[in-house]
Amino acid sequence: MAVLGLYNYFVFAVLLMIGLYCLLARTNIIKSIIGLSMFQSAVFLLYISMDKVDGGTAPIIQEGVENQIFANPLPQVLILTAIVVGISTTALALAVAVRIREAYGTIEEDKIQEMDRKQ
Amino acid sequence: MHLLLDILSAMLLLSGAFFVFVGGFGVMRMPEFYTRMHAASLTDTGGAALILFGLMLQGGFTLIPLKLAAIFLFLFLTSPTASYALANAALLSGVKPACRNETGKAFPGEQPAKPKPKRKSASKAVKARKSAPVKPPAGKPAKRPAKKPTKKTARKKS
Amino acid sequence: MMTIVFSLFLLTMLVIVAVAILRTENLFTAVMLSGIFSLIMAANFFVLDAADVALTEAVIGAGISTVLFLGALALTAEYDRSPPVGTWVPLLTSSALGGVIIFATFQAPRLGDPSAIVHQHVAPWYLEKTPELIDVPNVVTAVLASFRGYDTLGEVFVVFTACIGVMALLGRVRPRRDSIKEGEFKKATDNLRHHLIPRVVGKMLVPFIVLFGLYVQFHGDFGPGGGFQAGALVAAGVILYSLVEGGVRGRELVPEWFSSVLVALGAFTYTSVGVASMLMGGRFLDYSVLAHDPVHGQHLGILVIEAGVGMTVAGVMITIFHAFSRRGIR
Amino acid sequence: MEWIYFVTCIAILITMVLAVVRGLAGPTIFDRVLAVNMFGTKTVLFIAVISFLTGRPDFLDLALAYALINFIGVFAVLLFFQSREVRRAAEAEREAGK
Repeated sequence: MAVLGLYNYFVFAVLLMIGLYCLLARTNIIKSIIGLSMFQSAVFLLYISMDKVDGGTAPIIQEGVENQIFANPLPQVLILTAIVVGISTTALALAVAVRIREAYGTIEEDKIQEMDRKQ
Repeated sequence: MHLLLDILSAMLLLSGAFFVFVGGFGVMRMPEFYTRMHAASLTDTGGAALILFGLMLQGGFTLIPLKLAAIFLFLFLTSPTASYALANAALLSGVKPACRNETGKAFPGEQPAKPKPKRKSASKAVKARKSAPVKPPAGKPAKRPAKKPTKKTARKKS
Repeated sequence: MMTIVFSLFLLTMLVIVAVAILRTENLFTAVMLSGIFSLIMAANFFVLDAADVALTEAVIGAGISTVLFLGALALTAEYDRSPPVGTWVPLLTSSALGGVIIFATFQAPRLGDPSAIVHQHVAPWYLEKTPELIDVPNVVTAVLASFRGYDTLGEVFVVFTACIGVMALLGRVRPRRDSIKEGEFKKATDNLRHHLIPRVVGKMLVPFIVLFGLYVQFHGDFGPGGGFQAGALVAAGVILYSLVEGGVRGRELVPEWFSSVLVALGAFTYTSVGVASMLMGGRFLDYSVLAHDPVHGQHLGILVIEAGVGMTVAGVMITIFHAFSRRGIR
Repeated sequence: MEWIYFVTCIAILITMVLAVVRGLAGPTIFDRVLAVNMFGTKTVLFIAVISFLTGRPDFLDLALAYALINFIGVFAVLLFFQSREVRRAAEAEREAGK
């Protein structure tokens, strides 16, 4: 049971490392961007796991809600904005990838380096 | 009265859950793409409708049944449209619906889609890589095509 | 208990899907699987009591992320041709790091522990003081817009900067140099107008999506929602219209000058609220001075800055989408 | 009533697992798109049932957002495949011109 309570953190670590591996091992730029966004999602998962309180509910205070234990609003605020920032930065990265494809004709890092060396 | 509503909505919810589950099972076990889509799109509307009606009975006289009705309406509109778009995309890129031939043995359509031969395809490697990531069950005898995924689930869930 | 059962299901699926994304060579498959990934993530956020975050992830992940990735794939390549060499060093590095992190998590408080340090610091204060100082039911909105207004201002400007970056990279379109006819190219790549059912249903749903976006914008004080989600929803409506009717008509509906003005106007609105509160004798982004009653001032301030956030996010998403869709292949 | 919600949730979760299996197994890419689409519908239902299970049915807004947004991705897929031939031809031309 105690280990199950830590399961979110284990999944966080595994996802983080899958994202990192994707960034390091794959030379395809789009794949690296997908890995980067997985890395981001892992961090989101960590923060949101922290906000949970036993028996709590989402921090929206209403008349009819009986139990007055609320989840922690702070990580939610941070991640809410981070998701929107994440998609914007991902779009920026994709734009860079598109320009690289137009300039080099490929989005494989090793081929791009090869071309650069030839010049 | 309250008990009656509860029983009714429990029946609706459980039958909805059953339908949804059957749809998922169909998507996993059906032999080729179009039949899978049939299973998915039917239960997407049917099972979803049952579950949402079951929840509506629990909502009382508030905004909640209205919201559920809106969800139902939008699902009812979007889910078949998505199915249409998907089937169209599949047909456009040359996935053929499978038909049993006279001997009743083969499902030709369950082969993974190959690019049309007459297309002046630029990328030769594409053909070879078409289904590279996960080995499709296409290489197996056509009798029990969905066998392999089943085994895989059993392994992953354990 | 329930949370743990649901989390077990969802998180295990998450890891399996992540591994599959890593292994696949087909980038289209990877994008589709990352769609599933973000859906699982949103369901998981909802299970963990983060309704606002789940709504954001839902709108961004389902509506915008897939479209952007597919747009980028159409302009680059569909297959990952990474050579399988040199995978040992990254594998060792990442598994060693992962081991260290997992080892460190044994010190962490278990999920939902009420005595964890995060729940002791400022969070109880926010929960206690929000009804008194700001008086909006949604504490997340209160913290986002008022208590941590500086932070949100920073995030808005990050989004703004990313938008400028995309415009700088993809903004200028040179004429096509290959010989495929422009009209033929446009017809195939630009719209779904000859598909009757998507066209009818899609166009019918656009007003509902925008209406729902406005509801989320102005209901954000009372339920899950706010400027970020609303902006993304409105942008999703415009993106849907542009997909169905073609980028040209989409740009007629929301011209590019308009969406870029929207981006700047939103950031300007946010900042000018801060300046206004300074001029009226308070500190930067201290809304209490905006009206006679401090609580009313807070309401007013939150309303205006949420509108600013919504404008910026909607403008940024629409601008980015237009930038990708206008870029032909060359 | 609680346990009925719970059973429904579990059934939906198992269906999600089946959809994920289809998404991973393929074999064609359209099976994966189908899995995504189906998974989206199941997420709508899951969120709707769970908001009743936790006693906060006012969170149905999320499910509504999903129901409205979920199919945009499939339209993008249709457009992607519709333009594929033209893109391939353009790519071939580019390769030839190089």
